[in-house]
Amino acid sequence: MTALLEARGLRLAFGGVKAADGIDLAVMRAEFLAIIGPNGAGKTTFINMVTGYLRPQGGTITYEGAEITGRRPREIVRRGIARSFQLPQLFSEHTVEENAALAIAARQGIWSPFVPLLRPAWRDEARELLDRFGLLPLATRRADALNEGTRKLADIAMAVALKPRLLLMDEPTSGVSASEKMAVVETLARVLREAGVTAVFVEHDMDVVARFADRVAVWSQGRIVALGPPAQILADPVVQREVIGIERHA
Amino acid sequence: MPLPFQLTRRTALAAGFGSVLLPASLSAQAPVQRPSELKIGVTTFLSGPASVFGVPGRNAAEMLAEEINREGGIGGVPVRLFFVDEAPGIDHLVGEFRRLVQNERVDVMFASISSGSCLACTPLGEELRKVTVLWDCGTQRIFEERRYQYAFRTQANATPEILAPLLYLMKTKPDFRTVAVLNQDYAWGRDSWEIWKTAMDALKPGTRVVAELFPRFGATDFSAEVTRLLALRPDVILSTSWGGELDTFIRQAAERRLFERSTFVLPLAESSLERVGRSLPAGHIVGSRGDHWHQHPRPANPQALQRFVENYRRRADAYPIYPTYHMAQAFSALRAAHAKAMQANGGNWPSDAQLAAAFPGLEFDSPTSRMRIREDGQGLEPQLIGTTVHTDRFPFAVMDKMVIFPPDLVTTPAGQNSVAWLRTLTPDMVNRVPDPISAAG
Amino acid sequence: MTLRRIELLLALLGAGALVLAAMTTPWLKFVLTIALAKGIAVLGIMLLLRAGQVSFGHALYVALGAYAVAFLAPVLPDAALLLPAAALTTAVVGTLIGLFVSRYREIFFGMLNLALSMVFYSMLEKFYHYTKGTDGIRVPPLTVAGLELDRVTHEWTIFGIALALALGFGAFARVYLASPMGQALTAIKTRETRLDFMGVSARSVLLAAYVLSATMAGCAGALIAMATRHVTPLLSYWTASGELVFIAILGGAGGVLGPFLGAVTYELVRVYAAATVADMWQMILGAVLLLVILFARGGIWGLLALRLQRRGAA
Amino acid sequence: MGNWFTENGPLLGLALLDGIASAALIFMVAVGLNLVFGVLRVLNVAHGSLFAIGAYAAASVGFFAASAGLPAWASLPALLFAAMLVGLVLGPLIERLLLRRIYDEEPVLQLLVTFALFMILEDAQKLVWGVQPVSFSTPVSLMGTVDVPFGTDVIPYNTYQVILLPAVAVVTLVGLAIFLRRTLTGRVILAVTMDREAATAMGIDARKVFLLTFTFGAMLAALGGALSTPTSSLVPGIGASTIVLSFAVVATAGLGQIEGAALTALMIGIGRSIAVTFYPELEVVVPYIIMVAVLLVRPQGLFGVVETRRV
Repeated sequence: MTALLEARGLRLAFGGVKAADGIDLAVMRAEFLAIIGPNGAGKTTFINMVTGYLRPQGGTITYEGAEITGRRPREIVRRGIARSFQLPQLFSEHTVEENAALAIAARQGIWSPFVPLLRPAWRDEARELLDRFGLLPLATRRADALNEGTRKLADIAMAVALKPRLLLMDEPTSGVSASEKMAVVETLARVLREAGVTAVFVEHDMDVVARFADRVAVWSQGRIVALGPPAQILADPVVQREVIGIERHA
Repeated sequence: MPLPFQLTRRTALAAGFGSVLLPASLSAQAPVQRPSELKIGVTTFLSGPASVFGVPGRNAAEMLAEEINREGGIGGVPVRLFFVDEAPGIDHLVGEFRRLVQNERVDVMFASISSGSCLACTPLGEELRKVTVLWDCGTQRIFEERRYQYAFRTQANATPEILAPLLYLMKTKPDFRTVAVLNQDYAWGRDSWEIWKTAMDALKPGTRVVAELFPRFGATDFSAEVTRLLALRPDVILSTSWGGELDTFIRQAAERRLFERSTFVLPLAESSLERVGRSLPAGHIVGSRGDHWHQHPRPANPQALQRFVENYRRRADAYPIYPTYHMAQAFSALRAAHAKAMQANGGNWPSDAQLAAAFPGLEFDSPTSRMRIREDGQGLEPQLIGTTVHTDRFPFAVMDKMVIFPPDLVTTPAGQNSVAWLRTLTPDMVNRVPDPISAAG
Repeated sequence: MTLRRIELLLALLGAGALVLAAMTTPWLKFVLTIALAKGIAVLGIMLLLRAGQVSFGHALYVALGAYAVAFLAPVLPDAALLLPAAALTTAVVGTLIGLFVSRYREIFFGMLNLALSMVFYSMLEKFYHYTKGTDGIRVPPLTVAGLELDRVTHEWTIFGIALALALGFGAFARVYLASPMGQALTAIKTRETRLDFMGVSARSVLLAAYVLSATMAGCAGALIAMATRHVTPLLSYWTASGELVFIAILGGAGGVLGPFLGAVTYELVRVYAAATVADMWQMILGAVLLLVILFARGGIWGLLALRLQRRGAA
Repeated sequence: MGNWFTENGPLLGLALLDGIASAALIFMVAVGLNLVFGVLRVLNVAHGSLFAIGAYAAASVGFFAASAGLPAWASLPALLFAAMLVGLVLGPLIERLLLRRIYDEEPVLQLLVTFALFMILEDAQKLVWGVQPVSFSTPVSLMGTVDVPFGTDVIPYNTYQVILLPAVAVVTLVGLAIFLRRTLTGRVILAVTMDREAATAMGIDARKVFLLTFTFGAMLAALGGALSTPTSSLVPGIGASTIVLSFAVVATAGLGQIEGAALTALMIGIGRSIAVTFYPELEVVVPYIIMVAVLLVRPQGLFGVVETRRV
């Protein structure tokens, strides 16, 4: 296995707060890597730096052998890195299938002023995608009429529609009800494995982490304090006390 | 309150849609019969800064129409007025012009204060074959660039209105060497400066222009300009500004004693005299865009002028200013032309073409003198210029040492371009300027 | 019948009604030509409104189109050549300015457009020797595709061109709005960051719409110049831009018919207001706008569509 | 270059003086607009109407005071009284009857509501005060002139313009800064400016803050008008030209920034008077050139804060 994404010595501070204090991390092709850690540890900052939303003050990010440090989000997406959001970022005045179709259009080429967005090919693809996420019944519903859990799924579906090789997800299961959570992640994992997508996800639910992650990285105060297979990391007493303990209470 | 408003609006709309449905061709080319009323469309400024002139113009029009109707109308037919606001722009104005001509079927149009409006309306009136009386706009371009059969101007134009003050200055204060100008930055401000500069270069070569200031049209503060003029100390300051801007400029200049350093030439200040009161000091040159002044020293018919002034004061609570006289001239010319056309038509009601044919060479009375319309449609109007003086009779500066310039001295001859004509002037022209008349008691 | 079909039917019916009104009442023909022209400009405004951006300076392009006609008419005295020339001029200028303003949003977008249109307005007055300042420029009589026309035929021809362009631009705008480029405009309004993270340049999407809107405004200006035959700087004053936004809201930004419904209503209300109380037309227009915003937010088209949908449901 | 300065230094000095005087007025109008925009997020076109009505009202109150036999110095408090009156009457009226209904609407609708109001007030003002220019210059005459040396010459300046107006502007700026940062009400206003959602979540009654701010903004607009009355004649259309300039100031300054408004007003005022002195042709476009230049370098305005979109 080779590294798909490699971060070296990433540094970023907001005022006096160190959100990234020398992050070194290699993400392997086709693995599912979970990021855990207390709030404010810099998990989302890492995703923001990789996807170009924030520019690191030091260090480098290499993707598929090319350096992408500090490039703009648009450029990074075009290289095959997509992301989903902690707070779903949907086009609220569009229907769910239009949201998906816009993502497909973004991938296929948006510059066609004469053919409708919901042309048969894209509509079919959008519906097939929504079907895989169990969203087909809601396809013609406006995005702002959905509940939080479905918004979250639609948000991820849009990222998947971009057909990335690397997908970064910020708390994909927050907001999804406890009873549905496992089923949702199950579906998601299947879709990603089928497509051979590498995934990095920030997660607070340790059961989800234990079940789906190939590796777990533990974040604390802008640093990676532990990295390894879930069985080993989740059993570590320090991690249990410092990270998971706080998590449970929070 | 809301109820009558809604009612009038609804009836107006109903009337409008009625006219939409009514086939327009019904009354199109019927033989000319005496109508039940003579309709006059008047375009004037009813909003925006130029309503300073537009509203007095409308007031005068309403007053004159009432007087005419009390006296039995024009040709025995009462007149009715339709007003159009020039402020919204040319597309609205041209649309309203068409509506009045084609829908309301007005008999004659009195067009425009703004020169831009006149330049747009005149060719349209020609196309629609409707007599268009240019009642107030100043641009000399109209009759110099094209000939019209249906358009006539019942007053002078920019060339005599600017040339006369210059000649007056040369006659009364001939020793000036430097001149500065402060004009509003729009067509009139630029045009009038071009006329002055061209004439000055011909009549008094070697005069130095030390500053050309064209503040934004609608400016409310001239402090920086006043500072500049105070520092430059020009012998003469010309400003063809008007309305609120002229008032502001006069006050700011007065507060900062600019009037003590330079002689002002203000060709339009007659319209501001009453408002600025004694802010305007004595000894500066004032014009009135024509032969108008409520204390005119030699009116052709003193009773008529006094009646006009008093009636207007009763109505508007202010002395009449030049647009009101211009409106009176338009009405007077229309009456005279109508009478002439009826006479030529054997006492029958004239057609549009017959009415138009009556205007060239027409003579009519203005509130102060007898005027003539030249063959090219241009009105020949004397120009009255004076020097300010403070008296006990009025709480504002009035004119003294008035010179009434005969129109043939200061008007561009027919068929000639003003700028080209001005270049041919010679310094001895000033010798032909009539002697000043002192204000009566 | 779907709403989209009804829209098409209404467009054709409306066009027919306009022709009928122009036939029966000669002066209305002119007013309706102006209304159609403004409707075309407002259609462009509506594209930008879809992206949540309000241009308070599109009168710049109306005036630019009009002055392009006025300046080129002496050397190119044919409407069939002047119209494309005006469209091209405004498209080029729209691209240059668009490259700059498409970086900005909301008040900054609105105010930069306003500022640029005011700079243009000042230039029209400053370069007095070329533009004749506020006096404006007279447009000489034009031929149409080589034919010399008398006044009435000329008026009909300009009216016809305006109507054809209105229908053409309207149809185009409908297709455009349904396309990915058009749908991405709404996406700019609701969630611009997401577009960025999908690899789409929101700036380019907006720029495309901006250039289109500038071109439409330019065509509108050319039509106004040909109809009024006299152009003045007032065309580019900020209140003229405000008027376009006013019409957009009056008509309703929901469908492509909105701008034309709004423009015809606006012009007629203004004419009747001016005929009833010549010096109070502003107050009446203001009151109408206020009532529309407070009680009929979707504008005239919104009201109409709602009624049609109810009838469809019943 | 050095030569140019020795030659034109005195002129430049005069231009600065004029620039500061006109900046004071620009600031007074723009700061109210900016404050209202910062808090309500409504770009109030009718601010120009409030300016005009304040100006006319000041003239009316001034004339009334004079006819009531009050001494000339009473014309100064009369200006202030007129502005307060206009702000206190029209401000709450407009906020309660109109703006309150549209806070949740799209910005373009909010803007157009104020545009409609502007159109209505423009005609209403004509109904009340007519179209003939109105002027009331007692305060200027009262305060006389100060002579500023210029080479061997002296240039008289109006005390009112070069001393009183800048003083009022500075007092307003400092007073506002203290009010916003040191008092509870001021901090609440500031909190709403910076983050409306967070502020309302903290239990701040946004509606009350809106009413207060708008009334205050209306008073500032009217005060700007009232202060301009003594130096200029009032005619229809003064509101329209004022509002365009104020918009340029707001966009250049950065939303809700009072110090930004002050700095922008200074740049525009001085820029214009320098233009009048040396390049009169440029005077009209100075505010727009400044705005475009500032926004090229700082897209959020001079003092604008980059709004980070949370993702």
